[in-house]
Amino acid sequence: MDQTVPYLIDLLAAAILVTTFLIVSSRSLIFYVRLFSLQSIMLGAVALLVVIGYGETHILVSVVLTLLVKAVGIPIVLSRLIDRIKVPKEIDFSVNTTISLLVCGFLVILANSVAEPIISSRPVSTAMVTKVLPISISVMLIGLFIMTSRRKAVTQIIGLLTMENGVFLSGLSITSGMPMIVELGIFFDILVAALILGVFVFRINRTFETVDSDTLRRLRH
Amino acid sequence: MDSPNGMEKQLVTAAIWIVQLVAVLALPPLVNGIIRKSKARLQNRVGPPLSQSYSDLFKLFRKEALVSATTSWIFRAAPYVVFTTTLLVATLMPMFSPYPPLGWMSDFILLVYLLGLGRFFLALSALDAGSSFGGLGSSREMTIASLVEPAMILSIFATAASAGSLNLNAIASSVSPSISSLLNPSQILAFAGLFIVTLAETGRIPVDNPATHLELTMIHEAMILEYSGRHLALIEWASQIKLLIFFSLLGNLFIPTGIAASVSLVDFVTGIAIYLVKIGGLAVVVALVESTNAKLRLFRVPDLLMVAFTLSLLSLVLRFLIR
Amino acid sequence: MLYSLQSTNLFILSLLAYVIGAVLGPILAPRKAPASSAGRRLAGYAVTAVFLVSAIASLASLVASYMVLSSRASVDVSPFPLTPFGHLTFRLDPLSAFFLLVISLVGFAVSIYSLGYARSFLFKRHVGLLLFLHNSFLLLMTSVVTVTNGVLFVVVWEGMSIATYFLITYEHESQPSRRAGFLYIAMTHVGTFFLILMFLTLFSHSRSFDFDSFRITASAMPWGSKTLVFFCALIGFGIKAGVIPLHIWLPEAHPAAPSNISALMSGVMIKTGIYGMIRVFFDFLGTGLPWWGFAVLILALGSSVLGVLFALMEHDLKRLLAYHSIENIGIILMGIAVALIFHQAGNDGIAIVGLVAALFHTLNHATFKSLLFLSAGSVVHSTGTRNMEELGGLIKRLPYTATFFLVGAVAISALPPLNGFASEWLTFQAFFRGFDVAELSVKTAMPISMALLALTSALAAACFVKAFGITFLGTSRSRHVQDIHESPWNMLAAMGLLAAACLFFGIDPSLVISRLQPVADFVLHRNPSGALSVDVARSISANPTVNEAPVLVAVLLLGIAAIAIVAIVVLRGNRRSRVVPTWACGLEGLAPRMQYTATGFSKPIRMIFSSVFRPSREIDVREPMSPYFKPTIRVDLKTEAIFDTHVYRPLMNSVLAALRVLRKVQTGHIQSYLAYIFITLIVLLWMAL
Amino acid sequence: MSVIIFTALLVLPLVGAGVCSLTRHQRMLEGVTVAVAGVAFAAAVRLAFIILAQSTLSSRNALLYVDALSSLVILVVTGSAFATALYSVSYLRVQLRLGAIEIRHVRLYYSLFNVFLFTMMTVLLSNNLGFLWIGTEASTLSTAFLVGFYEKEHSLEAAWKYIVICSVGITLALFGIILTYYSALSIVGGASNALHWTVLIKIAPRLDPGIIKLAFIFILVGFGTKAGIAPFHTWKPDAYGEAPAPISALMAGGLVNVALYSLLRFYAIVTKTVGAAFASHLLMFFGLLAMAVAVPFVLVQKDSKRLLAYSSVEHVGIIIFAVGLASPLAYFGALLHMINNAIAKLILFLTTGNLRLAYHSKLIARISGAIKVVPATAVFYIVGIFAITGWPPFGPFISEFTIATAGFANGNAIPVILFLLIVATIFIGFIYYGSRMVFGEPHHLLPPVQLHPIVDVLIGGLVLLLLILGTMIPPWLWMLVQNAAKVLQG
Repeated sequence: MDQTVPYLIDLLAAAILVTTFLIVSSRSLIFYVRLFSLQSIMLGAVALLVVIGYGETHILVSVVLTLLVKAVGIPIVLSRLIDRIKVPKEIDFSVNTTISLLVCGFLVILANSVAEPIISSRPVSTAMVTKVLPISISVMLIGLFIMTSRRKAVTQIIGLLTMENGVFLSGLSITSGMPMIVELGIFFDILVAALILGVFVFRINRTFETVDSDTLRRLRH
Repeated sequence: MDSPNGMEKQLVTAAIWIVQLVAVLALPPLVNGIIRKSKARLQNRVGPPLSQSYSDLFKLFRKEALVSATTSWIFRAAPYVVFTTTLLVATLMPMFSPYPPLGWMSDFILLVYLLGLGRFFLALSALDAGSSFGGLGSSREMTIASLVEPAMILSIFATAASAGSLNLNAIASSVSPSISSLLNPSQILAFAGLFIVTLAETGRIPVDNPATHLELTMIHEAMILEYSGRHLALIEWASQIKLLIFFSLLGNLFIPTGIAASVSLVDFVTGIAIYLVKIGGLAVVVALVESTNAKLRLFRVPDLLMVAFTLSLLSLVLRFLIR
Repeated sequence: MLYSLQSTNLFILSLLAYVIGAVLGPILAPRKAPASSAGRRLAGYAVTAVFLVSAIASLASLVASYMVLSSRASVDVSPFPLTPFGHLTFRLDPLSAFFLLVISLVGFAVSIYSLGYARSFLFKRHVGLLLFLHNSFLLLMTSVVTVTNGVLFVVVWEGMSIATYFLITYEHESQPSRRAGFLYIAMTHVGTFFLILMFLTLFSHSRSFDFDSFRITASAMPWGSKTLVFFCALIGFGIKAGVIPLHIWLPEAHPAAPSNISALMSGVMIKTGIYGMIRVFFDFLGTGLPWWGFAVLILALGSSVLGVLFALMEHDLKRLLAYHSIENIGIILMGIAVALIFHQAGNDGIAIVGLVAALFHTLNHATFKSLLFLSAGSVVHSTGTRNMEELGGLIKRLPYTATFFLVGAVAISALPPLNGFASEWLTFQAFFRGFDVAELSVKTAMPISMALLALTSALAAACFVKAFGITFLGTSRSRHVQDIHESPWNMLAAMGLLAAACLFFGIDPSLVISRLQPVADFVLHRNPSGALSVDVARSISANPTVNEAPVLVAVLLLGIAAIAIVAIVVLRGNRRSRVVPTWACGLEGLAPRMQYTATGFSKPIRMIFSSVFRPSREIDVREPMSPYFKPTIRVDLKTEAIFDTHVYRPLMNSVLAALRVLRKVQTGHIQSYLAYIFITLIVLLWMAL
Repeated sequence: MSVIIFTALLVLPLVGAGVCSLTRHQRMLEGVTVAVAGVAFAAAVRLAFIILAQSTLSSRNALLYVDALSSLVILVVTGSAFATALYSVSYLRVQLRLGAIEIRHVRLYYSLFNVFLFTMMTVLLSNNLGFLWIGTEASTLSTAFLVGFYEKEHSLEAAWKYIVICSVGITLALFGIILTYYSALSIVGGASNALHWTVLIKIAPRLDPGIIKLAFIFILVGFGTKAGIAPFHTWKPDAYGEAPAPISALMAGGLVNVALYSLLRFYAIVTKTVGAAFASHLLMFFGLLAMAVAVPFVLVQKDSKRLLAYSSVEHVGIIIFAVGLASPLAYFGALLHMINNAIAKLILFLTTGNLRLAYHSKLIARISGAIKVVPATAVFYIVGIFAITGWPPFGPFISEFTIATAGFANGNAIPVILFLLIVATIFIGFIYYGSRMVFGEPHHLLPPVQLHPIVDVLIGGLVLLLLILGTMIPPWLWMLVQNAAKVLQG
């Protein structure tokens, strides 16, 4: 088989990880959204490469959906939202950047160890599995970490979507995606989730006049 | 212990019972007289004649009884209950005969609680008139009684345990009248314990003063303040009998010499004589104690009873645990 | 054969009658007063009818249990075919029959009493509910002592607790009732936790919840399991029985319930704890470790002495009685402790004396305590207050109630010739006999226990002089005592019945003892026909003091009283009495407020045992215009409930403080919630590596 | 027959949702919803009997599959849905009358109610674990607006937390499913049925243990979040507390069991692949943790609905713990408890809803003397408290006792002691607050509340049901639960 495709996939996967790290260290909301968009485009590219390189044609739908929904649709919705709610475009951290990056480094190591048994389980492990799987797990964990360490409601949406990107990447890497109908369902769900989350951010902003989740602390105990 | 069989023995038993009944009715005023006389002598007074207590009782019986308007039937019944229970205990006690008529009934616990029944009613009657003194006396009497009872049970425990029975008759007949048993340290300690109990239970100095007229220090007298006439006579008589009961306990359990060994007339008469000597002696000792001690404050009395309790416990320890 | 058949039928009849009563009650008793007077009268009849049904039920089971006790054979009753726990069988073995007898006797009296008592609630409170709970309570108690399966036992045990809970909170508008209910249900639930644990431990060895299988396997369990079972039973049943220090619910709960129910609770329900202990300690576990008996003995002594001391400090008539229940449970446990100690040591002779003493006192306490509660109920019913300081002189207005209370008071003070004495005497004997044969280590415990028992009963006498004297004697202390009437005949009849029982059991205890001996034999797994040891023979059978003496004592008491009266006549004593006012130290007359109070009465004891009570007082003098004339003086006297202030409250406070800290977990920050997920995931992954 | 049943369960709610979103007619909305839930429930009962007779039922293309386990949960979920649909009628009418909501809210409510039912049915009926995941996520999404129904600050906050936390969880679960798929692919090849439960359970012993272990961790965290196992339960008190009472009830009685169901499916695979110990220890630990976490919040609580939410956390813990005990008896107890807990939770949430209507508050301190204000509700509430805390003669006692017995029988004495201790402690909190609300005098005069008479009948029926389950479980249900337990054993 042509070695270019796996090589490109590896490269893109690494780039996805880099964008994730950039998200972690970023301070501007808009930049956040753009990075996420970039990440999604690269994800779509990975999927496309899988189609080309491995002949998994059913993923083509995913490619289109990823590009449409994640790379274009959701970023647009989020940017609109950010404009509408007129929040300070700075991001509040509850954990500072240095420590965040350290934690993320640790997460990457953990992801590698977690991926280890999965990789070794297959007698002939493809390059894609060996390289991409750890990256996808890292992206997923970092996405979760972003959610726990950022205060703005919008950043949590992006964290969640990053997580999902990670999961999707892992799906691509080890199983070349799910059966198509399942894939469709998952995409639909994610789209709806993003929309609903957006609606809630909007409503929260309207009601509380802020999207800082620190004010969302009336319900305790 | 069992009643003798045969017609003759039953007759003898009946006779003995009658003698004992008469004795416990007749003796107590005398004992009271002896104490009063000895006290007087110890204080360099002439004192009333020995018959004075009899005359007092007789006089009281002749007088009209005053009954408070606030009282109920409890007030009237109490003297009879007190007198009856006390007298019953006295007739069940071992005194001077080997075959006391109802000897098998002279269970120590029963006797203690029979006395308790009398006290219960007396204490109630004191509350019946609605005067503060009655309540005061009643409260103190019941308090002291509750502290006395454990000491009392414990004081005869050692002796009872060696006899293997709580039956006073059995205990009395099991104590061997030898010097070694008399001067046994355990016996002496137990005797001391029971002696203190006796003082407390019969309302003698240093626990109570039977002759006091200072209301605030009274215990027994405060309770019977409202009584007069025959009611008072019965109560006074009963308390004299009670003293005799405790003297008999002290005398017969710890100095068992003198309880007749058989039913023969000689033994019987000797028994009575020795018994009288013992009782007389104890009366003098009590008089001595009363003359040389002051009455304790009410809240010192528990300490004294604690002493009695400890003495009894020590006697038990000496007898059974350290051999 | 015919014999057992009859008792079976009677037992089923009684169960059915309880069920019918429970169902009919809420249906027949209207909540609101019917408009017509005929309707109201009809409602009254309905209530009476339902209580009569419960009375019939109790009577039936009374007879059934008596038959079983006499025939000394166990009877199985299986009225219902199938339940999720398997076959539902009630068994009347001697032990169950005895407790059933106690329950039914009191149940009968209380049902009769309630005929009159509940009428006063009609249309004011939900009498239908009372009828339902009353019948269910009796039914469940009956079941508790007769079921033969661990799960079922827990079910009926919990059912009994629920029924009692709603009875305690029957007058739920009052804050103390609610508090008492909460305390009760919380404590009893903790108890159930231990009971379930106990049954599960037994189950893990026998692989079945049947009592029969426990009986076979439990005695052969390893000591660890046995001790666990013992410990769980002691706590689980101890809470229900009100053993100090597990008693705190009892003095709150018993007074809160309506008085007829207080009588059932105090007289009978706490005995189910005793039943459980006997069942588990002897019937299941067989022999124990030497220290078990001592543990029980220490609890017993503590409960009896502290129980009576706390009772002395109470001015609330029903609370006072409730504390006395704790005391009497202590006395019952003394017998059980003796039985445990000597059964373990292999001396069954003395064990039987102890056990019989415990059982006998159970019966006696049931009769006199319910008598006392019923007569206290009569007092509360007519005066509307439980506070003794507001009562006084009731003997003139409630002569019968007063007399019945007096009977109960004499009985509970263990004075001859009533029944309290008979069983305490037996307990004394058990200790005394125990001393004879015990090893050195046990020896010291016996006389000290005896002394403490003597202390307890003497203090009880003091307490009841106070309770009776302050409540019924003297003059009335408040307006509560103005216009009051004696209770109706049915309430008096119930009290009379119990009073007669007190007298009967006291005068002829041998009758009871001869029927209790087979129970003890059964419990200790002895051959009933086997000869008793010499000690037992001397203590129970052949000892005339308890067999014949009481009758004689009674006769002699009467005889000598006659002698006294005759003597007065013969001595030509003056038989005239003149009615005069009480001497008032020369003042114009005595005011009721000059009388001794309950607080004053107990002062010497409060001072002597101040280390237990830690009394404190605050004196508040208002407007001292001149040092000699003080217009109002207010004295607040407090005694500490030591277990409450030094054990339970600190414990509860520290638990609550800890919980408040733990509650910080729910921060309200979504980030921290996500962090929980994140960290858990990381840790799990880390551990899975 | 199977077509009719699948239609009634799956298609009908979807149709109902469509109809509801189109009409503004109140009676129509109510009628359609109640009818849909009622028919679904009837179908579920019928389904249960079919399953008893022939043990499984699947659609022709094997996308839908029902066995005893799913049939049992379907029964519980549709039953809860039917009860809450009935209750919603009264609840929303009162709120509409009080002006707390408008008709558009009512329409939204009933539409989403139907969607919610549909999503849950998707989870329960699909054979494909991928659809199971989709249904689960969709159920979160459909309930988000129901949780935030009142559009007040509190409800928005609750909904936000609910949706974010559950989405995170479910995303993690997706990774777990992908891992499982990956593991299965290597055995069945590229077949599209590699995610079918029927296939997976068959090949489970041959799956790679390492991967399945990892997958289970993600699944546990994921569906655990959805079910509300500590420490992923944090959304629960907020969501249950702020949602309208019938929705809280349906979530506690239905949704929780759906999430647990998913978890149990994977549990069955894991035990077959890696042996019982791994999953069983995890479940026991998290079960006890969930129970323990509830303790401080039940003992110290101000809000009557949050009290119930924490109780839900506790009971999910109980079920998880019971499954962790890993014996047939324990599985039986766990599944029985699922039913009992659902009914008890319905009773409690619905009565609390009544109390809220009567007192205009869900704060415990504001509610007192309920027995005088709403007698029937108060009685049901206190009975519900005794039932949920494991008192006989109600169902939960039987199931909890079974669980404890199972634990003692297979040597897990210490965990069971902890379990019993926590159950006992929880009761103390419940009765403390319960008696405060039910007994005493009302603080102030309250305007009478007009509840639909059907409400008391409904809740009374539920109480009766719980009583029946506690005294004489119907044999067919017994069999069904037993068969479901067999599914867990694989």
